[in-house]
Order: sequence, then structure tokens, then C-alpha cells
Amino acid sequence: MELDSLYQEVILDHYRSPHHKGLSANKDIQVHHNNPSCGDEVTLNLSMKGGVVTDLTWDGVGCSISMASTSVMSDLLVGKGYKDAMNILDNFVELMQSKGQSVGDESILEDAVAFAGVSKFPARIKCALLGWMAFKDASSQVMQ
Amino acid sequence: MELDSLYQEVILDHYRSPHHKGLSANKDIQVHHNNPSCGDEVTLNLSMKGGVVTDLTWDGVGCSISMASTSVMSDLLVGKGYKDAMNILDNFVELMQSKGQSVGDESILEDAVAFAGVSKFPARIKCALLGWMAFKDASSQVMQ
Amino acid sequence: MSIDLSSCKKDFPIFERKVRGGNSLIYLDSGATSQKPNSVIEAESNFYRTVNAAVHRGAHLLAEEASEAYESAREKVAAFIGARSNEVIFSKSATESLNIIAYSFGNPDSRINIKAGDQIVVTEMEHHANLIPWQQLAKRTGAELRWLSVTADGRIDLTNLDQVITKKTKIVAITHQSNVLGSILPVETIVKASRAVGALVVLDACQSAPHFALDVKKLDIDFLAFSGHKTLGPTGIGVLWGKFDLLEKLEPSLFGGSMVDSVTMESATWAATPRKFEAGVPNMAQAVGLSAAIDYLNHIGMHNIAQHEQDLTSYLLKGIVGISGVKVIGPVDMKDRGGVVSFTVEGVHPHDVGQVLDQYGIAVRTGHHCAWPLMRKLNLVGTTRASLYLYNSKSDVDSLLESIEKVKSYFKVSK
Amino acid sequence: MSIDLSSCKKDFPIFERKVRGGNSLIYLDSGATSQKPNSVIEAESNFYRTVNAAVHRGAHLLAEEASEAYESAREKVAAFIGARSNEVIFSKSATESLNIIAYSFGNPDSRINIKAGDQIVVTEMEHHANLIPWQQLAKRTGAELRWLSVTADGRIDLTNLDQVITKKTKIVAITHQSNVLGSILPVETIVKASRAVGALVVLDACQSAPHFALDVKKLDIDFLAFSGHKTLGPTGIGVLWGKFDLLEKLEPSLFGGSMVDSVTMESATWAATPRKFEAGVPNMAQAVGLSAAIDYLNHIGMHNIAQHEQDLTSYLLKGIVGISGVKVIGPVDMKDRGGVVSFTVEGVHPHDVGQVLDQYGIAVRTGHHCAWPLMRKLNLVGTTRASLYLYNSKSDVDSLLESIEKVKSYFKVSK
Ligand SMILES: Cc1ncc(COP(=O)(O)O)c(C=O)c1O
Ligand SMILES: Cc1ncc(COP(=O)(O)O)c(C=O)c1O
Repeated sequence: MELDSLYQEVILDHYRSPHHKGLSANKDIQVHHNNPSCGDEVTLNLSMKGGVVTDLTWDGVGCSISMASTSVMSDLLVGKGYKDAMNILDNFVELMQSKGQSVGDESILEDAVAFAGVSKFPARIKCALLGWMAFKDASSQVMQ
Repeated sequence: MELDSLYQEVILDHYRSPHHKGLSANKDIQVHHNNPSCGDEVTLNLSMKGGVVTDLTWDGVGCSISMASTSVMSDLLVGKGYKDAMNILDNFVELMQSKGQSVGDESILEDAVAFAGVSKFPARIKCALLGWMAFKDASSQVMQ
Repeated sequence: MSIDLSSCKKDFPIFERKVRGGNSLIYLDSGATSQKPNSVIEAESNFYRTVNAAVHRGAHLLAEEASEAYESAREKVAAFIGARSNEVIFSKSATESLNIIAYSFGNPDSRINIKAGDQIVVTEMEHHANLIPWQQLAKRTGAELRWLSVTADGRIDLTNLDQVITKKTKIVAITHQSNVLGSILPVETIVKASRAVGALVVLDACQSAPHFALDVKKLDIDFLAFSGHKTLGPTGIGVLWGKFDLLEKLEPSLFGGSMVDSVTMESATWAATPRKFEAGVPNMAQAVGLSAAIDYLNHIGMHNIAQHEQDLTSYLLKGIVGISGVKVIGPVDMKDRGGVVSFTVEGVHPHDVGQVLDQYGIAVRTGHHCAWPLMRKLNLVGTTRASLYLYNSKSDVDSLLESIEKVKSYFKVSK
Repeated sequence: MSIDLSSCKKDFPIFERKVRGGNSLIYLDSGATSQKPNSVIEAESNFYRTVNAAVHRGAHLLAEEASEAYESAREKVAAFIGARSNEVIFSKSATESLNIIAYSFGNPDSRINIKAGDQIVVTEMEHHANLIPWQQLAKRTGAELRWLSVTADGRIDLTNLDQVITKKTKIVAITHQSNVLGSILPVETIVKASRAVGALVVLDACQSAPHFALDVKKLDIDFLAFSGHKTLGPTGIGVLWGKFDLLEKLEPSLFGGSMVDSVTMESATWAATPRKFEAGVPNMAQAVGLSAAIDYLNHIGMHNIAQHEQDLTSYLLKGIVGISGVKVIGPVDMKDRGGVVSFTVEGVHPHDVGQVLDQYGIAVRTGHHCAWPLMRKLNLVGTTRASLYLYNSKSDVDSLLESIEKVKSYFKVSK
């Protein structure tokens, strides 16, 4: 069924048991992003040291796609340098805009390739990007 | 030609040589009415005594229909009592709204039946009524 | 079903298309926007094909015919809500209608206006369109915004009515029917309380005018707004009704051509109501389309439409309360409620509920429904909302109920 | 004629009808509103027939497709004027577009706003839509409204440019082409004077965007407004363009759903530009219709349209100056002028001129053309205006010229 391409098992697993959820006490910066058209919200705590993501925790409410995507992203980006992280992010954004034409580069995106199917559902792309945009905002502020 | 039913000779005559045009020095009241959609304007001086129109003069700029109608109206209403004048006015308004179905009651409207054709041209009805509405406004203020 | 409107569906060409998964369209999102019958689509097209011209401005035949069509539409709308036609203003949407009132009341040149210390009252279940314009008006003028609360069962809390509506209250702006909960507000009681203190009443009829007969005189209100696009009409057209004497006292809020009496470089004076509120070349084809929509509604009969929706809603509620893990947000009885049914599915986010329903061709709305304060109050992140109209049927409701079960199994909801 | 657009006319269904006196329609009133090609009428109808749903709000397929259609229309408009798509705001009309800017600049919360003592500059030939909103803004804020004058030959008087535009000037709002005189304004010179004092430039492109190619970046302006209905598009749609950074600094002026970031009962914050300026369910079908209009214009080519109109206007002017007793109001040469030709017939009121022309199937506009201050300045009660577009032909002009002679003989004008 078409739906299964959207709701990959990886996504539903992360939705049910999100990683890095729960805000850490320490952070360099906190950002809050939301999606006014559907009400999804993410708060993200980020710590970086020497341009490397040392800690990334979050809290939020939202649909399976937005929550799972933030969870997968956290796994992926902790320990990455800023440039590397931006590269992964750009890759993910490209995948989202691929209208179902790309399966994603697993060597870069790892579990996040599970979101490839989202690109066929235009209304859900902003769900998948919510946490990523919050990270982009936070990390660029830290790097300034 | 259809146009001739609009531009009766009487109308064109009054347009070229309007009656009662030129504001009198004395008046009980002066009103100014205009037609914002086409810019036609009429200023009307009215004097009444014992409920009878003793003097009615006007000035204005506008199309043949609005100017001629005000001219014909002045002829008609000077010397008339308020009730009588309102009856004539109501008759004229009714004629204007008749969509070409009425020829007008000549015993009441006299020369003003020449405007019967205007009722077939919806955009011109407000031209024909401009002076009359000014009179209605002025006389009802005097009568208060 | 006691009223059979099943023959209507064929008048709406959109139902000929297939949607996701090759399914027929089951449209349960009329609360957001309604579908359009052929007669409305054609009325708008025919305007362009046969009489298109700028109204009130030309000496030529097309302009005359266009003006006639536009003004007839005004009369049609007036009759639809029991008003006089010179009290009906065409806007682009209910949102614009409500903003017009708020701006006009905020203009100190208006002979009735809002000043510092005045109070404006709304309810906690307002759509943003009947909340933010008043927040902004309060902010601009120094007035105070107050509100009637929502009870746990989705009704307006009237227990503190006379503490909320006080002698300082100048405007009470309420929705006729909640676009989230489906509850119909006790307008009579609120009008009475408003009249007692001399406050004016603004009614947001977006979710009522399309669904049941209403009469502004019987409602004894002062202003009313609704949208064409939720009333089988075109997009881009809304209605603002106000009592003539009140409209005459208000300054307009949109400035430009066709709304003036006289203009110099320094200043301008206004045409009579309703013209002064309609600056610019109006949305003529859309007004004509709305007129055709009202013809269509009148032809079926607003009472039949209301009855049909009552029957369907009652059927839907009966079915949905029986599904475990599903909770209706709003009244579950039929007393004072319309055909808007919001619900949540335990463990599944509304957006995901909507996605699965979409897979079966069912179009619903999910999220906060532009009533964010209400969501916060009810401690919800959002709901899934099914909203019914004349073209819906019992079988649409059956499909919805079955598909909710599929949502549960897809997301492995254990209950 | 060097450019042959004669095959276009058949794309416009209105030309199939007969008008007064059984005549074919000779439509010379495109300055008021343009006629619509089939492709535009069908684009709007097809929206209702196939994808109608509230944009940006639903999880379902129709909502996705409607959003896609609406956002594509935004991209189309952006490309048409050389802008970025997130700088394009859909309004209901140019009138609304101009009011939006004026209201937003009047809001003290805007990060750029108008204060007491600031100056706003317009011209004496503005349409009411680009005059009264600024009068009102000046009145609300205590700013001063100033203007550039009109010369006897219908041009902007630039001799006192640097006395009118001063260091206190914050906004300069001018028309691109006069809707009465046809003169095209020296935008470059006025922009230069504005930039020199740091003033922002608002361009009313109602009479230019439909008729020749323009590029907001090349024009080096800050805001631009035009109407869909004058651009072959539907009624009920307008465009507001603004530089992104400026729009971001402005508060919105219409409040409601879909324009918020977050809302509580007390206050609200706004979505990003352009969304924050589009409150409510938008005029979706009309945006899609406008997109089809731009496709049509692009297909013919704006340069061809401009050339065609230049040729026709020159032909019309050549003919009309030869008729005794007829006076052209506006430039009689082709330098910096477009296809709007106003004239008076000695001894015959414009309204009567229009009436006789109508009898021969010729649709023109008569009166003050929503530019009352200009009429006063020129000491006129009004003019008769013929305005040309792509579907007009040399034979339309011939008919006009012949019929002006008939006007003269009907009213026995001796000259
Ligand atoms: C120069 C100019 N500006 C503004 C407008 C207002 O446009 P609309 O009435 O479509 O809002 C018009 C046309 O009426 C115009 O010609
Ligand atoms: C109760 C209510 N009020 C106001 C609105 C705003 O209507 P529109 O978006 O058509 O202006 C809506 C619909 O969105 C509504 O449901």
C-alpha cells in the first residue's frame, strides 16, 4: 500500500520510542520551532564544542513524521562537525524535495533514508523538516 | 433609433436652454447633491411659503439628462404645494423605475413624460433623478 | 434518513474524479470549504462570457448588465439572511468582513467607536478570524479584550456571563457555531446580556449560514459575517451585513475608487452605505456565483439541508462513540449542535489519522482548525475533524467509521 | 499594423455576443476591466471541478493539489514581474494591495513606519486607490501628504521635484501610467530622487503590468500593486509585491487564520512573509485564473502586446486630432504614453458621448475615472476614455472615429 512508503517501520519505531527526547540541563542554545499550519512544535537544546555537536536533545509534540524525523536526526548528528552536519541536512532536504524520485544516499543519511517516501506527500514534507530546521537555526547561531 | 427614445427633443431643448438655472439671491434652503459615479452636480435654492414652492433655482454641471430633468422639474414644481410636489416626484420616480413599460401620466408629469425613455437605460436613471432628489431633500428640510 | 438529498451529489462535478488509491472522493471537509455545484461554476463563467464589465462605472450596455447582475446578487444575499439589500456588503471573505468591522470601530472618526477603557468580548472557541482582529483593535485603542470560557463538554460557560459582559462592554463578537466542536452557541442569551448593557453583537456565521436558515432580525444581532466559499459559492467572496444605521455611523476601512462622494488632494468624503465599504472594482463574478449558490440552497431548502445534516450527524455520533480509543471533542448529543465532528484517536496524532483516511479517499481536516486557544484550553495538540454538508450520505459516514478502525489497526492501537 | 494579433479575439467568448442596436461589441474599456480568454475562464472553473479545497490546511489529496496550484500561481506572478515568489502577496485587488501597504506602514509595531512629521508624496494624477489610502494614513499618523503636479500637457511636473521630495519623505507612491491621460511616468527620475532621500517607492502598476513587460528589480522600486481583472484575469484577485526584507519589517493588516505563527487569547505572532499578509482561506480559484492569464499574455508576448497597442494608439491619436471640436486630454504624441486616450467633444457631456457610442456597440468609459483631483486641476467635468488592449484592432479604432462624428451630428455640434 502507498501508505507503507510513508510510514516505514523505522519511522514508526522512532515515533513510539524517540531517541534523545527530553531536554538536557546544559546547552549552548535553545530554539523553539513550530509548524503553524498543523501545530507541531519542537524545542531543541544544542551544545557544540570546537564546531562539533556534543549534545543534542529535544522535546516536542507532533505527528509521527515530525517526531520520528527529529529523533533520527538526533542520532545522526551527535558527534558530527558543523560542515558535516550541514551536508547531511542538505542531503535530507534534497531527498524531501525529490517528489519520490530519490531513495536517498544511505552512506550519508543512514536511517533517515526511511523518509524518502515522505517526498511523495507534499503536505508532510514540512513535518519531516521541522526538527532539521530547528537544528539548522540553532547550529548556525552557535557557529556565529 | 433607440437613442431617440432617450434624447427626446424636449430634453435636448431644456439641456440647451435650461429654465430656472442660476441661483437666486434669496432662499429658505440650499442643498448640494452629486452623483459620485459620474461627477454630475446640482446646487438647488428653494423658497417655500405656507407649504407652497415659491421659488426654485439651481445651478450645476452634468449630462443632458440630469440638467434637462432638473430644468423640467423646476418648471413643474414652482407654485405647487408640498403634497402635490411629492406626488409628482413619486410619479416621476415610478416612471424611471418602469423599465420602459410606462409612458407616464401627462396630466401629472406634463413635459417630464419626455423622460419615459430613460427608464430603459438603467445607468441614466440616476442622472434623471439627481435634481429631483435634491428637491426632495430641500423641501423635506423646509417642511420639518 | 428522513430527507433524501442523494440526487444532489451529481450536481457537483468534483465527485466525478478519483483520489488517492484510486478511490472515490468522500469529502468530509466542508467546514474548511464547500464543493461547488455546476450552476455556481457556470454562473461565474457566464459572467465573464457574457456581461463582464466594471460595475457602476460605464455608460455602456455591458456595464449596465454587469451592475444589474451584481446588485441582484446583493438582493439575493439580503433575502437569504432576512436583511435589506443596502445593508449587505461584499468583501473577499468572512475574515475581511470581520476585519472591516474591527477597523471601522477603531477609527475615531466613526460616530460609534472603541476607546481606551471599553471592553470587547469574544469566546474561547473563536476562529482566529473572529479573535485576532479584536485583539488588534483592543491593542490599537487601549480597550480590553475579555472572553466567555468553554466548558469541558464543549459549550460556552454562561455562569459568569454578567461578570464578562459589563457596562463597559461595547462589542460582543461570537461565533454562531464552533468550527471545531460543532456546538451552536446560545445566541439569544448572549444577545440579551449584550442588549442589557447596550453592547453591539457581531455574529460569525461562517459555520451556520451555509447549514441552516437564519434571519438577522430574529437573531436581533447588529453585524454578521460569512464566506461564500463555505456556502457552495466561489472563493474570493464574503459577506458583511450590518444594521443600516450602524453602518452609516462607521467610517469605511478600505479606501479607493467607487466608495467616495467627493475627493480633493487633501481629503475625501464617502458614498452612502453599502457603497462606501466596497472600494475598487468589486469581485463581481464571485458575487454572481454566490447568488447562484444561494439559488441552489434555496431550491433544496435550508430546512431540508439542516434536517439532512442533523440526521447524518446523529448517525455519525452514534457510530463513533462506539469505537474504543476514539474520543469526540464536543457535544455527543444532538442538542444545539451542527454537522462538525472533531475526534481524537488514542495514540495516533491527528495528522496521521488524516493521512490514513486520505488513503481511503476520505478528506478530513486535522490540526488546530484556526482555533489555537481552544486547543490549548482543551489540552489538545489538535483533532481530526469531519464536517458534513448536503452532498454527504450515510455511506460516507459508514466509510469514515470503517476507516477509523483501519487507522487503529494500521497504527496498532491496542484498545 | 506591424504586429498581427487579430487571431486573439476569437479566444475571448464575450465577442460572440451582440450589444445595443444589434451591434457587435467594440470593447474600448479595458482600462476599467479587461475581457477574459477562454483559458482563464476554464482555469478558474477547473479549479472548482477538480481540486477545490482549502489550501495549506488539509492533510488530504485535494488540499495538496489545491495548495500546489495556488503556490504555482504565486511563482507565475513572481516571474511575470521579475520578483521572488515569497515576495508576492495575493490580495483581492490593487485597491486592497495599496491599502495593505498603507495600513502596515501606519502600524507603530512595524519596524518601518510612518510617524508625525514624515512626508508621503503622491502625484496629482493618481487614481483614488493610490491617493485616499495615503490621505488616511497621513491623517492617522500626523504625516504630511504632498504631491507632484500635472502639467497642461498631461505630464508630471518635475521642475520642483526636490522641493516636493525632501529629507522628510518616507514614501513616494506613484502610478506607472495614468488611467486618464495615458502618460507613462518618469519612474526612473522619481526613483532617483526618492533614493537620494531614502524614501521608499510604491508603484501603482494597474495600467502598466497588463500592457508592457516590467521588472521590479530594473525599476528599482520597493512595492508594486496591480489587479488581476485588468490583466485578462478573474475579478477578485490583486497582487501586492514588496521587497522581502521590507515586507518582513511590516506588520500585517488583515488578521485571521493561516497568517499566524502562534495564538493565545491575548495575542498572536505572525507567520513568515508572504503568508502573514494572506489571512483566511484565499481567493484560490482566482489566483489560478490569474496564472492562466499570465500564461496567455506570455504566450502572445508582452513585447508584441505593447507594440500592438503602440501602433493602435498612434493610429487613434492621428485620427482623433483631425476631428474638429474634439480635444485629446493627455499627450498627443507617442513618447512615454500607453493606449489610454481621453477626449472631450465640445458641447456634448461625456456621459452623452458614451451613450451615443454605446448605441453603435462601442463600450467606453465616461466621467472622472476615479481621478477627481486631476479632473478639477484640468478644469473638466469628465472625459470620454477609450482604452485599448490586445484584442482591439484598427477597425475598432475606425468605428470609434466614425461614431464620434455621429455623436457630433446627433447633438448638432456645429464645429
Ligand atoms: C491607475 C489605477 N490604480 C488603481 C486602480 C484600482 O484597481 P482596482 O479597482 O482593481 O482595485 C485602477 C483601476 O480601477 C487604476 O486604473
Ligand atoms: C467559524 C469561522 N470563522 C471564520 C472563518 C474564516 O473564514 P474565511 O477563511 O473564509 O475568511 C472560518 C473558516 O475558515 C470559520 O470556520
